[in-house]
Amino acid sequence: MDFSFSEEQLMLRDSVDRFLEKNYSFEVRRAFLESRQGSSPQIWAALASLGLMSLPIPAQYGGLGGTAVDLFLVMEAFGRCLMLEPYLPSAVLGAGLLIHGGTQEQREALLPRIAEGGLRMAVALTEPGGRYDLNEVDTRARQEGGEWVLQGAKSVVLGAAVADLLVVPARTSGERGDAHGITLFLVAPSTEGVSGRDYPTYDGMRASEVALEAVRIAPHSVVGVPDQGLGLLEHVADCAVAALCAEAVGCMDALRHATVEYLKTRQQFGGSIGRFQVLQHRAVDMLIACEQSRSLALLAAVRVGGEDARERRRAVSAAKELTGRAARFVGQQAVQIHGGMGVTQELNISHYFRRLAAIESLLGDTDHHLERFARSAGEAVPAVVARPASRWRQLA
Amino acid sequence: MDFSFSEEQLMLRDSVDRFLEKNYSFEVRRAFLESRQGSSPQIWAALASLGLMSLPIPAQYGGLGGTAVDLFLVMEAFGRCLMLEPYLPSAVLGAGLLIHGGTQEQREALLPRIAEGGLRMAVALTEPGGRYDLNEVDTRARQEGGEWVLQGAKSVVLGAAVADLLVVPARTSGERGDAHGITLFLVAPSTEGVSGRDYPTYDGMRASEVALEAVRIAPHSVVGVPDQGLGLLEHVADCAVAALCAEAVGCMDALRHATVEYLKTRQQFGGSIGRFQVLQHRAVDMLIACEQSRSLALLAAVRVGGEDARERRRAVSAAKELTGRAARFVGQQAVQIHGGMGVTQELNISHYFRRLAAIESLLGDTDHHLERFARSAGEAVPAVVARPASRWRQLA
Amino acid sequence: MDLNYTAEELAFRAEARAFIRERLPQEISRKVLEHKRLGKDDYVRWQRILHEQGWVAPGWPLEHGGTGWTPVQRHLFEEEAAEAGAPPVIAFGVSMVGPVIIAFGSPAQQAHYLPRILSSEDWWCQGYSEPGAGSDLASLKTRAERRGDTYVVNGQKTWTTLAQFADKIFCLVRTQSTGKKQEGISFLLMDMNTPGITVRPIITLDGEHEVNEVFFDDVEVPAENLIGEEGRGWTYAKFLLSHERTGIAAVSRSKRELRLLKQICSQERRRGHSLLEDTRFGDKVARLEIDLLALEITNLRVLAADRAGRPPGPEASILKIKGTEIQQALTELMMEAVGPYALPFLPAAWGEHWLGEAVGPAYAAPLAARYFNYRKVSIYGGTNEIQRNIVSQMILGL
Amino acid sequence: MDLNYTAEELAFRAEARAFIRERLPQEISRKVLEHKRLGKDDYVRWQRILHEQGWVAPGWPLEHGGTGWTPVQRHLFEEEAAEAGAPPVIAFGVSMVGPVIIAFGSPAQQAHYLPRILSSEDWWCQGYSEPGAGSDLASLKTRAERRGDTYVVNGQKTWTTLAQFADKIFCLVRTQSTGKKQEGISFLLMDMNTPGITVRPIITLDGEHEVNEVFFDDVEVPAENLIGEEGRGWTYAKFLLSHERTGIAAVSRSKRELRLLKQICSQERRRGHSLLEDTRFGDKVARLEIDLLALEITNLRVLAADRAGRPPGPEASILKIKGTEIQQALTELMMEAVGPYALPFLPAAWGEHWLGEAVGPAYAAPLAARYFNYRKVSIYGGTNEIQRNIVSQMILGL
Repeated sequence: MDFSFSEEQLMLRDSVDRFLEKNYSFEVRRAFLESRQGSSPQIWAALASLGLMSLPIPAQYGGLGGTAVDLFLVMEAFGRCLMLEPYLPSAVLGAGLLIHGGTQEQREALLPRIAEGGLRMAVALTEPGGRYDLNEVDTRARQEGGEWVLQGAKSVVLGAAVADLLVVPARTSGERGDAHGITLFLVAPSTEGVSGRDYPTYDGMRASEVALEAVRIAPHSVVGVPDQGLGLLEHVADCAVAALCAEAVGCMDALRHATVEYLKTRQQFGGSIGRFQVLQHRAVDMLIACEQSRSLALLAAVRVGGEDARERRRAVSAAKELTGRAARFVGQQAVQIHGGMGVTQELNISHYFRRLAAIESLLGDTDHHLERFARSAGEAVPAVVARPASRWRQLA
Repeated sequence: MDFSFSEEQLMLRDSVDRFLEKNYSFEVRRAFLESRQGSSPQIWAALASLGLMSLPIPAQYGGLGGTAVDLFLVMEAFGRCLMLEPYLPSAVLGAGLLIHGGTQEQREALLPRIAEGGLRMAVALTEPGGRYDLNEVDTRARQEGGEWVLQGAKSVVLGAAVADLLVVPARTSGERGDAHGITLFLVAPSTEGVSGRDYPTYDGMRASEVALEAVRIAPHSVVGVPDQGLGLLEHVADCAVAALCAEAVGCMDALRHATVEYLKTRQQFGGSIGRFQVLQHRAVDMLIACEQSRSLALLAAVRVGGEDARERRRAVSAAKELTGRAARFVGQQAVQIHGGMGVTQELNISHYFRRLAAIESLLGDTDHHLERFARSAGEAVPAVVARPASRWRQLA
Repeated sequence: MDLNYTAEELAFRAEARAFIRERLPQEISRKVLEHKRLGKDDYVRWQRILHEQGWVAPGWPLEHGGTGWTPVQRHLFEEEAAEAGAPPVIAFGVSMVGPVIIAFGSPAQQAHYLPRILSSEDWWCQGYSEPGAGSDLASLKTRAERRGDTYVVNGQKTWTTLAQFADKIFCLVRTQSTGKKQEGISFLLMDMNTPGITVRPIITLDGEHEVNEVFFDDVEVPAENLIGEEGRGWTYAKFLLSHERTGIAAVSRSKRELRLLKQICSQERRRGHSLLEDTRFGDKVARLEIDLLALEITNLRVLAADRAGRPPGPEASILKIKGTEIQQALTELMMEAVGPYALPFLPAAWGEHWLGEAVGPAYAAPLAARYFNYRKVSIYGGTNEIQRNIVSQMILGL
Repeated sequence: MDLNYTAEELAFRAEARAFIRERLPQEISRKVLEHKRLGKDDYVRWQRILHEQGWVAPGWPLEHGGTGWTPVQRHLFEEEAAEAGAPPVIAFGVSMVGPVIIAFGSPAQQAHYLPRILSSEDWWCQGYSEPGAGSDLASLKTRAERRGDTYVVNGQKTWTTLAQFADKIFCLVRTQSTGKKQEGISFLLMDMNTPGITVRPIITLDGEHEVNEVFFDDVEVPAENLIGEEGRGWTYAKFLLSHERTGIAAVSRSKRELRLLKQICSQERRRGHSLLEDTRFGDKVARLEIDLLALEITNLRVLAADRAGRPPGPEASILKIKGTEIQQALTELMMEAVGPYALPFLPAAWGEHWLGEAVGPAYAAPLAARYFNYRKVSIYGGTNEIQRNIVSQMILGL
């Protein structure tokens, strides 16, 4: 049992922190936020040269082979500075699917480019009306003349606006809601029949509605085993949830510190408002919420790197559920304690608040993960099926 | 719209308050509490001479024909003084079943005796394993040689230890859980085959387990329409829930006042603890919880006297749900604020706390009524079926 | 004890309902019901319709243009108006400065200002808060110096709601800086066109422009614009804060929003059934509905006591606390209900002239912004912490 | 970062488990697991078994009879002991007065008292709280007047847990009444058999006799029973309060109780399915389980920091707050789970020699009493309000 970070991890954290402190102040970020794209190619490139894009990627594909605990540190730092770059969809979700389910060819072709920052990915996790359930897939893929033809719609796809490559789950058998019958496809946004609508989300990020109209895809674009994509998708989504929880911890910590600072400096009724016991106790409860979240975010990071799928599910959903509650409490109380200042866009308080609200709902809200946790004791876990090396060729 | 009590109601309240203040101090009550029977025949008789037993009973049967709002005032006063007498099972539940479902003969024979205080009743609402559902009736009644034969077991029957007459719901058709097929029977505890086990409950009241072993009952002992007893039972249980909510309001008010008094007088760190803002705000939240409970307890009292069964259900379950939450909060915080003194039996604080805990669970706990409220929009309400005057004779 | 309305009350309700049904423009009610942004025109248009009927200021004495309604009638009117999607009457004129002018203004002030409020000729805003004086209002610093027949005002106000629309502002200003800080405060009326007044927008977390900073730079205000006596402004301000009771619990609006929440839930599906049938979500809605039902009765109890002639009291703080908690919870549940479709953020979509297509269901578009916007309700008009302090002190005697 | 135990730690756990399995008397563990009342004999019997093994005081230095375990080993032992239903080692001797004697006692005091604590020859109790000095401990009034070689003690202590079993008491007494109130306090050991000491039971809300009042009437105490220096008792008391960290979160016990809660839920049926399958109830259990899982990690994080040599700090208050909230929630859910069968109250049923039949399921009998009893955990050892004050001051600097 050891809760300390390694030398390398501490160095990683230091270098990320140093970079962000210097290059990602609230004012700099605001300029990106108000730009058309909502993020910055320069920052993206800089994050890549810091090695963050290659962090989760195995060494053999040009990566650093980092662990989910390394990722915890990066995401926590991103949470503290409210990073706008779509790191999660590309480096965690997209790369993760390739790492855990891609063919040798796919990995060799794509992972090094992701690691260098040259290729961005996005994963279309949800469909209209499907809420947070990964098995609510109604997009259809049928085989036609040696190709796959995709038809359907995907909703609120994070990072799709700037993605060079999408992963699109589609149904190759069964009905909406079935666990079996989901296959994952690599789809370039430029493919004929793919259209999208980009929009900002309330946390300053971007997402897209994606429509697929008779989109023809080559057979080697399948990631993972046909019909058995759900287990892979769920595994990688769990990695992303763990990362989101780490980001939330960073957000909450920053917000909490700002709030304590405000309590010490804001003068009302002839003294700092930090002398009011009700606000003191609330700040204590915010601290406890943060520390409890940090505990489970760490546990989730460790468990997504482990072998036991049931333990992974359990830890990830526990972390997301508790973090969701904590994020709402900490966010709302930080705004409340800051009073009028808390509701303006001028202070970073409301920016943290909105990002925490988004994290609360992304990849399954609090209720969703509460149910998943409650069920985790009894339910069967869809396996991440290891793809036989040549399987997809047979389909061609 | 008028929230004021009438002259008569204020007089009723004054006379009850005066009596209780004089004759039911905490010390006097403690003596009853520690007695074998756990209550007092003298107090019972005195309550009867105050007219409280006859309050809910129509004038034509020797009663005062009071309303549920009158009952609200009585129960609130009982809550304030933690009345130990089993008034609810007899005057509200037992008498209520006869008033709303009894035959002319039953009413004429029994109601005047209840009004005088000479006859006590108890109603066996629940069965082992049935939790709070009134339709979870597994006790069976079959007809045999012009009589009914009852077989089964009833659990936690309030007031049964001192009751002269029980009302026992039994299944005359259908299966456990069915709404149809429940018939209510008047059963004297002395009838052969009836046995019981009396015990104290944690609030200082008494309850009993009742076993029915081939108990033979005369056909005119049916209350209400055979097979259709559930609607009647539910209606009268709703009246009792409204009364319990009023009692809870009395309890909470007394507890709240005691707590504010303690905040003003208890000295710590060189002053009264009432100067601590956290305790001030908690006292405010206790006040709000009390007032919100009072609002719905009043609404429930008005609605149980009305015609609309759906409105009645909705108001009663809303009141019980909110009162349950309030009772737990107010009870726990009163104990917490009193510190060590709150957990002793020497102060009345813990006595209120325990009675509130009991009220929280009696006749359906908070979850039970939350569900019932949530369902009340859609579900059919079992009707209180008016019994044709001569129906039971035909069965003989 | 009779929780039914009297025949007279029911007749009044029918009258109010008929009037609103007939006169409330559908363009306006649709905006309200669909959480679209309202413009100044919308507010003024509805207020003028109310004024034609003589119903714009029910809280005023009859002789100044009030309605003579009982508290229950006022409540019924609010219920009907909220239900139908009428916009609220902007409070600053009718409910705030109006009653102060009626109670403490000179006959000349009354004759000049009151009719202009009733006719919506003047849009008022409120100059109370300052950057250093939020909850601790009495420590305000904006100075008004008497020079002959003129006050010269310097300083800054903030959180001034809808000042961008305002013709007039009523301000608390410091006319004396010695003695107890409450004592040197005066209540001053100003024209927003006076040279030296600058309005700067504050954009709030929902991206909206609702509040402002207002700067005063050697603003010359005629001394006749002083309300009552110099140095007694704190008394008038307290009168104003305690005056407006009806509607503080926002029960009528919350009932409308609860109905909307249920509509949304009935349309949102989760694994093949509606969200309202989902035990987990349905329980949250039911619990909130119960809280609101209780608040509705609590509110009526306070109103009824009002009619019985008891003075308005700190119970208003209880209504504010519980009312805002419920309003905020409603916005939370609505946002949760629509799942991922709460995320898209297109402020244009709830603007006036939006012709585009919503992302996801149309009702989802403004829900996150509303959740964010409603964080203010537990802050403004005295934070809920201040309200609890008031109840603790005034009701519990702690 | 490695959340798995090391091979050494796992080996230690196996050793602890084997020992407990072999030596913990089943009569005792059954009582613990079924929430029956434990007698003095039960505690002493188990402590003597631990003492034979040298494991009764893991927190003590090796030279005084400690185990030399790491914090993680101590945690693992506690897990195993709790899981198996071992009774807790009574804290007053081993965890409270013992460390004070080790740190501040004279060699003679150490030689006399420590072995008697280890062997359970002396049962200690704690004389801290007084009727007028609860959370504000420093305002205590019990006086000890020095007369030659003797202190004469007069006054009263209260909330003295299990004083009815005690052979010895350690007391905070006032030896000087001028100056700062913390400065005149001394730390005194007494024999409970000394003339002038009277113990009066306090019956708590669960009907149990667990705490007492202790009266001192001209009690003559040898001056050699003073710990350290006169007037420095407050320092020793603070040392004592901050010393004991392990176990404060009660994670191990709560994990055991959570398992029991789930067992109860799986047996309680509602409309044909088990309560664990009931969304409404199952959610409450799941939420609590998540909180407990988080606390388990938080607790281990604090332990790990401990091992890293950092001084014990106010994080203990966080563990206490969250730990007690969880313990109380567990008792609430257990009571709720059994429905109407929580009501019967037969204290004899959880006594030692009960041969009667329970009303309802046997596990239901003690649940309400436990719920009542556990209200104390957020009160004693510094109320949760005091704990929040500590965190606010010591960690947040407010």
